[in-house]
Amino acid sequence: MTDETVTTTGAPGTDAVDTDAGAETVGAETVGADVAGGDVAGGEVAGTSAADDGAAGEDDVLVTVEGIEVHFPIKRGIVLERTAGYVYAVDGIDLTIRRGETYGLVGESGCGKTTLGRGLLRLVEPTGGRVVFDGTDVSTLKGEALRTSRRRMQMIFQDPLSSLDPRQSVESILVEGMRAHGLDKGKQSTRARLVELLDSVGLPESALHKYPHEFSGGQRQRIGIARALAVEPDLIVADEPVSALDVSVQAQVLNLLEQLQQRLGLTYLVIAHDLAVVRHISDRIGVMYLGSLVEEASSDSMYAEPMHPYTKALLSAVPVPDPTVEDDREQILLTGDLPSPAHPPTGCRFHTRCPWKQDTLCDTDRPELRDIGGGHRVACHYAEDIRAGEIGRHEVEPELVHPDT
Amino acid sequence: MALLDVRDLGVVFKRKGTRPFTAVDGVSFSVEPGQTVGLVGESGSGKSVTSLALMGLLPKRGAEISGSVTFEDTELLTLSDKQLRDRRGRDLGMVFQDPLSSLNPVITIGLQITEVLERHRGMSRKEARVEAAELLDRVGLPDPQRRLDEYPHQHSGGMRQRVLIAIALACRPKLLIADEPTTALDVTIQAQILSLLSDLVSETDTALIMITHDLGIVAGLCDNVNVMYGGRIVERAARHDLFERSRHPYTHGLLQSIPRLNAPRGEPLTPIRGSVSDNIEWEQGCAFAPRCPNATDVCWSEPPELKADDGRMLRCHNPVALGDAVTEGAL
Amino acid sequence: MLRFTVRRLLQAVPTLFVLSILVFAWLRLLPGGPATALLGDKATPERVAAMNAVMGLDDPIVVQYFRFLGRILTGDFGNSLITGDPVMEEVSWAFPATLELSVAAMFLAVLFGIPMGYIAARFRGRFLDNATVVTTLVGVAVPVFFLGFLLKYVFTQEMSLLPPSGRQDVLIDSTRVTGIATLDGLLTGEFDATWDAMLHLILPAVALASIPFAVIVRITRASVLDVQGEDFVRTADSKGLTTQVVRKRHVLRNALLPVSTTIGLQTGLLMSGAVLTEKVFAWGGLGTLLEQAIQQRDYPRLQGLILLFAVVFVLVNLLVDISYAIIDPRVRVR
Amino acid sequence: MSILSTRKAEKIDSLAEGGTSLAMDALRRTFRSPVAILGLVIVGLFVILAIISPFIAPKDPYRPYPELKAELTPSNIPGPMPGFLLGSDQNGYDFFSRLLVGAQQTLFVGVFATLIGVAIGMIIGGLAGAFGGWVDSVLMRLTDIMLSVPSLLLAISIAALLPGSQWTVIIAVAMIGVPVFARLLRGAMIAQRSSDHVLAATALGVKRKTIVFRHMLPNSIGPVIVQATLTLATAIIDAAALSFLGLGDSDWRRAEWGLMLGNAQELLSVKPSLAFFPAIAIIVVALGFTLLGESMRESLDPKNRR
Amino acid sequence: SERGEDAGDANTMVFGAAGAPKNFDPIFNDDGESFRPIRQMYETLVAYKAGTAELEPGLATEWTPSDDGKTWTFELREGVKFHDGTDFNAEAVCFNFERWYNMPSAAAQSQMIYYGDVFEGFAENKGDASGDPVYKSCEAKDEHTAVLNLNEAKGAFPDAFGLTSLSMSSPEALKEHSADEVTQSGESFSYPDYANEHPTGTGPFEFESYDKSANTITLTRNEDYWGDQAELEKLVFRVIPDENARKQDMISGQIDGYDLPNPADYQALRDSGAQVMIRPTFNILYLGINQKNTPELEDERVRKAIEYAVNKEQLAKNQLPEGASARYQFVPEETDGYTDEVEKHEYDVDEAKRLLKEAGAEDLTLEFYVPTEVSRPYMPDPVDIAGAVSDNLDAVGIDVEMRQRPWNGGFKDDIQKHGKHDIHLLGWTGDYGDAGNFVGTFFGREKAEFGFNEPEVFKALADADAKVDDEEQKQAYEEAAVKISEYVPAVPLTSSPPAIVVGGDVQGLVPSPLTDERFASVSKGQS
Ligand SMILES: Nc1ncnc2c1ncn2[C@@H]1O[C@H](COP(=O)(O)OP(=O)(O)OP(=O)(O)O)[C@@H](O)[C@H]1O
Ligand SMILES: Nc1ncnc2c1ncn2[C@@H]1O[C@H](COP(=O)(O)OP(=O)(O)OP(=O)(O)O)[C@@H](O)[C@H]1O
Ligand SMILES: [Mg+2]
Ligand SMILES: [Mg+2]
Repeated sequence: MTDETVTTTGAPGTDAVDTDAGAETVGAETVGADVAGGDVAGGEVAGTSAADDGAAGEDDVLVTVEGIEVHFPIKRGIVLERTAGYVYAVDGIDLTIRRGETYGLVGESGCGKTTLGRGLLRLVEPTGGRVVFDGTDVSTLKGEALRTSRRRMQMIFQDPLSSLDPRQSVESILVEGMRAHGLDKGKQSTRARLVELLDSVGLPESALHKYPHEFSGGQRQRIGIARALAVEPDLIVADEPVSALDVSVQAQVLNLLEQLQQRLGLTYLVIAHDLAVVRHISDRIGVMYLGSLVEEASSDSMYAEPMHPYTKALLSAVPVPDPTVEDDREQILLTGDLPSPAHPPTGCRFHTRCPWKQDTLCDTDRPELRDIGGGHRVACHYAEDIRAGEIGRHEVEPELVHPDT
Repeated sequence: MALLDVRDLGVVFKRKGTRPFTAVDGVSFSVEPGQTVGLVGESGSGKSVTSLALMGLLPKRGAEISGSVTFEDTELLTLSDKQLRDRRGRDLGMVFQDPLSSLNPVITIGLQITEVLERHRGMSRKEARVEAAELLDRVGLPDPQRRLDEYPHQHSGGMRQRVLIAIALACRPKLLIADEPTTALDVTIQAQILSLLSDLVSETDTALIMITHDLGIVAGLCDNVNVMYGGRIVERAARHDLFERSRHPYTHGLLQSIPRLNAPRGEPLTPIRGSVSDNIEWEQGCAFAPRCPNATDVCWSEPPELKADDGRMLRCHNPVALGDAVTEGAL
Repeated sequence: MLRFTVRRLLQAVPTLFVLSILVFAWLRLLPGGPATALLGDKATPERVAAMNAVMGLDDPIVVQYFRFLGRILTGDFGNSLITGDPVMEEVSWAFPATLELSVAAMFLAVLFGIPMGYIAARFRGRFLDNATVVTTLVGVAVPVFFLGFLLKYVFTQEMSLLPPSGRQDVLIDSTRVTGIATLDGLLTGEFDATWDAMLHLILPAVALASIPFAVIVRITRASVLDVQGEDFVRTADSKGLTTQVVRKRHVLRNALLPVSTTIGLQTGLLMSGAVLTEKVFAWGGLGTLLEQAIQQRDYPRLQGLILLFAVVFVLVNLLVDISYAIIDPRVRVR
Repeated sequence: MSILSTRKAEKIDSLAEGGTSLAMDALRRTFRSPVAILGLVIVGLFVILAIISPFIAPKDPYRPYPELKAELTPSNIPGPMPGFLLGSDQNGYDFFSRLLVGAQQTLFVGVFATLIGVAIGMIIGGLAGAFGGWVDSVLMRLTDIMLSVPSLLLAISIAALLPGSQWTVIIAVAMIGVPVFARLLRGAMIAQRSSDHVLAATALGVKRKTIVFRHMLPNSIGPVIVQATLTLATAIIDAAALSFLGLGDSDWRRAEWGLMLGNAQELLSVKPSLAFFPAIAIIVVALGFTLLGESMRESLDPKNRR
Repeated sequence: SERGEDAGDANTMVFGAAGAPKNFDPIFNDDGESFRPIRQMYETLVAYKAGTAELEPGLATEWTPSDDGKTWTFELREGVKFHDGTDFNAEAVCFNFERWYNMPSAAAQSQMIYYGDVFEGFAENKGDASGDPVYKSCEAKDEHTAVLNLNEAKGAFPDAFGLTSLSMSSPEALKEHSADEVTQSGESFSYPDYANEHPTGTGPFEFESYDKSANTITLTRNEDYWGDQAELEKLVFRVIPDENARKQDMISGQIDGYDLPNPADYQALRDSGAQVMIRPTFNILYLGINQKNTPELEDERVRKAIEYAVNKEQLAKNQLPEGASARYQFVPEETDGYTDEVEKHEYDVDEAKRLLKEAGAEDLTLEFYVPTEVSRPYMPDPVDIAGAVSDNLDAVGIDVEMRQRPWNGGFKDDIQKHGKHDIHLLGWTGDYGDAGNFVGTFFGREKAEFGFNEPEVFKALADADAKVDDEEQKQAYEEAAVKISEYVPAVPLTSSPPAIVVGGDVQGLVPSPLTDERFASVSKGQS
């Protein structure tokens, strides 16, 4: 079937092919070609999706994040603890999520995806920036106001087992959130609601009196989803919702998430390191590198034409279960590891590993995330030059990164 | 003549107070020199146990191994522990899944490499150090001389995996078994490691058994792929055959349920229903039957055999018809 | 490494500092305050007042504390009420005895504990293993002093094999060098004295070793089992290393890490045990001093001893930490 | 499809059976091991004995009997005689009855010493774990210091402050446990605090108090219970040690094994059983608690799940 | 090293001591553990005949009082030398008396318990000392005649001249080692070199060393002793604080003897071949009554009831060593002043109850102070004894609340200084054969311990003490004893013979009622 997709590559892809053909590497070209294949299908969906690239959705913004920062202090000390430095887990991110869309967040391990998600929900205290949720500035809320505001923003966790209290039955897990927000009114109605919830995530009513360890991974994740749904949220932050699941089960949960979105009009922020997963469910994708967003675009646009060198490398690194694709794939291999977020490189965070790194700007100035057309935003000084093929790839000496903290 | 020939390999775990558990059952496959063979399957399907059985690394007590494993005319399963140790690390190398825990945290990386060289290649400590530095260089570790005196915790996951690969390849083994060598790593690092592995293997003509649950990796790397389910091989084919025309409903289901970077967006995935825990035992029928969209009564009562079918091996009563898509909703 | 040591040493300082405050406060917590404690209940109000003046107890508490701190920093813990000797002097007589006993006990515990734990782990689940586990559990359940009685009963009363108490035969004319009887004999060439001291040492050391021994066996066993299942041991096996190398270099070295911490923690138990053991065997070390101090409510001595024990304990744990850092490279960076 | 449907039904039935919590599960696992059963039997018998001993003791354990006193001299303590199963103790009391009733007093000391230790330790650890920050720092420094004094010394220094009574022993022994429990609970709570399910509850907007009491505490209590079981064993032994050092209970009449053992030291050559029986009782009971605690610990260890 | 002769060696004796000596200056000591080595090194003017409380010549061959009892003339033994080689003579005797009388510091005076007891005051009373001095002056009439002048006569003399505390020290050594420099810091005392390292007497043994790390005191034979030389070359006292350890060391032959074995161990010791030597009885255990705190106790009937309630015979048998006996008066049988005329309140529960009822004291609750951490010749195990007494009192309806106090950690002070108690357990071992040493000490004046003021009793005792004539004195003490038995200021309980144990091969040790054993006569057979 993949063969067919490739052969029916439509016109919209040609742009990409053209641009990349200009680049020095053939690798990028091939990727571009494949992406183009996907783009057609993407286009088909685009019509039904709430988040077209057009400006129509702009006024219907649900969440606005402005310059959010989460710096974890590194405590050292002999007598009294003192702060010896910071882990710049999230370091100044702007982003908007529109009502009803799915925003995907990808990046390598440790780049701050989880922290961003939690900072957004104020599950960790951001050290800077603002989060505006549906018109209210969540960052200033305190105490009870903050607590009640949580009803509208929920979270799904990566590890379905550890995110469920092993000592609580499914019933009390589900009721807890409702009770916290005064949603459990009367035994009957609560019960009905519980059954409805379970049904909507595809679990039998008998599950109510069981405990989390009695379920399989996929079922546990469903419980986690039901818990989030119980308080009727608008936004759900899903932190790696499927990466702990078996491949065969992962699809069930992804489908479920999509169904629920359609039925309930939910807005998702989906965090994942698996690009394919993110691409599959997201309308828009943000790529993170070392605490900042390096690129943001609609799912299709990102795939069709990755602009940031890091995104390019990332996309080219994903293995595809298709021998034909794999056989002709040319990868952009990055050297070295992700630098430590406690000592992020100066300038562009990616310059230490960037095959397009230039002698000026890259190691001195931190690039802004800027729109280079069609809502495609990228944080690279030379994005246009790279696209235009004016800058070529070169070898990078790997730098060894010592993991700390 | 195959380099490695596995015939009817079976592993049963027996522990007091628990029922015997068959982790691997009648697994047969062979590996030619220079060939890359894939072993894929979900978690718990018996991939690691198979590889450990080949290496003779399963616990002596509690694991019963049956069948035969012939490596260059030697039956590995009946070798004494000492004989086996002579071959491991020399003829057979292995790279494990978790680079974080697979290196001894309290001794230097140098020693962990040189100890193999000393053992199998009879080098002196000095020679071994020189060689070790060279090996590190080959696996792409910058400044290898300095690394020798460093400890594993001073390195990132990707770097450690390189060290492990260096160790496995130190004696130029004829066969390398890589058990999910990249699962713990990020995509960009994974790509580095995979390309390193395939380069090294092709340079030295080493045969490689690649164990993974990621069909994408297999698709890019292996000549031959074995798909495992519940401890048995359910389908084996050359990789193009397998990916383009999967016959087993399980393989088929897997391929259908994986989101793909290059697939049209918005199309719902087609998951396999249920989960691995829904298996029945192979003795009772087809282990996959409870999750199989094609299952019929015979699947619930009669264990299917692994049979040659159209240039591949298949263990299924009701294989997916060619060109026929399996369609059924989730759960 | 040096930095780690210095840092770790500095970390011990606040602990000891606060401890000194507590010990200072402790004497002040005594009913009637320290003067009464020193004077006994017999103190008439006038005498208490006089005493308070002498001791400077009328000064602000902070001043008092720092004076106290100043004194203990110069090793002045006051005089024992029982003997009238400076507590520090008493301690300097008795300390070598306790040191000898504790070191001997720890030596025995380690010497037998680690191999036994290792063997139990190797034969996990078999009879030998189970027997070891049960033995060690019983070992922990037997009060040290009762074990002492039993040992004495069997080996001195019934079998007359070993001397029942004391550190050395009275009539052995030995020269005191370090105060550690077994060592002094070796230093001066008085080997008969060493031999005699060793005979005296056996029973108390065995009694005292019982609990650390049991704990070490169990920790070693658990730790070896843990390490045996570690991935890097599998890696070592997959390299085709010989069994000996795998066991020594990979299993044991890692398995001993938690054991070394345990040894540090056990010194606390050891000191507690020493108090009891010394009483049973009339050993004449710090434990004996302590016991007398308790019975006769010799508060200056008690105060000095408690502080001393705590300091030793803190120092031993410091040593353990440092040695840990030597074996385990991961600790050093932190 | 007949087979298929019955299989499915079976499967669902088996799933519906559930409703066992993790604790129950751990408990079940615990009592699969013979060691645990032995421990449980010992502890069970001991507790039962402790409860019923005052009623089944054949004689008043707190009164001298002329029959016993008739033959009693310092170098001859009457052995078994009709009506007095184990004869006399050094005061002309019925040794057997005292031994029986000793179970109660011993359990009393052990249980209260442990409970007080647990209670104080849990308050300290709970506060530290729930609040973190400087509260945590201060409290943990405190426990560091308590831990830096060898346990018996700690008990001694406390016992030396208080007048000799049973509560002195109990409190002194309890203090040994305080830092241990505090650290244990704090460690578990801190692990819980950053755990996903607590985070999930926070995200749900559950109140902080509810989170602490419903999620963090219950999930942290397991190791505390195990440690408490083990502490009971050591508490009994430590109490005996205090008695041995003369810091114990000053109620000479009280039938408590540690006290009885401490008082029988000088009588070893006259009537060794006066020391041996209490000693063995202590050892067996301590062993029982240790066996129980150790096997509980083992089955709570996630490594041994399944 | 020269491997020392082990304990089997015939020339050395190792004796187990229960505690460390305070120091070795006789005048500053009052406890048995210190006295034991002192007695081997020092001698007194008057000595007690081995095995009795009778007098015999010591350093003085004769001692004669003046008629008014205020002047004592001592004829001194000739040819006696101190261990430092200086001569013992009248000068030396007077030097000692003058030293005591003029003791300079409060600290030193407070440690001269026996001196204070006998001579009552100092040239200049410091600190706690308050009495008028009995001592007046001392003159060395000639080389070998010393004359002691007193301010008043005392019945305690001449027996008291034999007190170990009043042993003769070498004036030279005293001067050289600044013997009087006793200092006090807090409640602890520091003693000068003389007391710690240079005790210098005339006795058959000389001080060699006190090894504090090994806890041994070593004495060697005085080769220049005036009398029969000691058999032993070396005498070692080894401190073994633990009772059980002492016993086991004895049984296993590590030591050749120890004092005050636990009665419970007699049999085991004998079985091991050791000799358990029972001393003549010369002590009294009593149940003290403090009339101050509880009004009921001021009632004679109640005190009598208490005595009736206690089954002394049973107590002696159950809790005290063999040879112990019930007592109904405070003066021992062997001592002048003992009489059968006393009122005997023998065990009688009904009578006790009747008296209590009569006195309206049926709901009596008494705080019973009991010492712990101590074992005395008259009470090997105070708590057990107190237990038995409590049981007895319980039986007549008196509620007893036992308060245990460590002997050194408050008991003596609570009783003797503060009188916190209602009843208490205590006893007395005679220092010399004089009734006044028993009864006078207890009831001669108002004391916190008993909390009563009964002039009649005080006067009877004072009169008796003042009698110079032996026969008159005896009579007077007998009368006093009867008065006391009627008044019941305290309940005499038992007397028990303390024992001393030595190895089977030890000969020549004569157990003394005053625990005044001299090791000079001891020898060890080859065994
Ligand atoms: N509570 C914390 N205290 C200190 N550092 C933290 C904390 N939480 C996260 N970090 C650090 O912040 C950085 C970003 O972590 P984060 O978990 O957000 O990454 P991630 O992108 O979600 O990674 P992964 O894919 O592994 O989940 C990491 O270096 C991490 O070590
Ligand atoms: N030592 C053992 N004792 C008992 N059962 C075991 C043992 N090792 C593995 N198993 C079981 O054998 C089955 C197969 O395990 P195996 O490790 O081979 O799976 P896998 O395919 O490698 O999975 P993964 O992708 O998770 O590594 C599993 O169900 C596992 O629980
Ligand atoms: Mg994350
Ligand atoms: Mg595996």
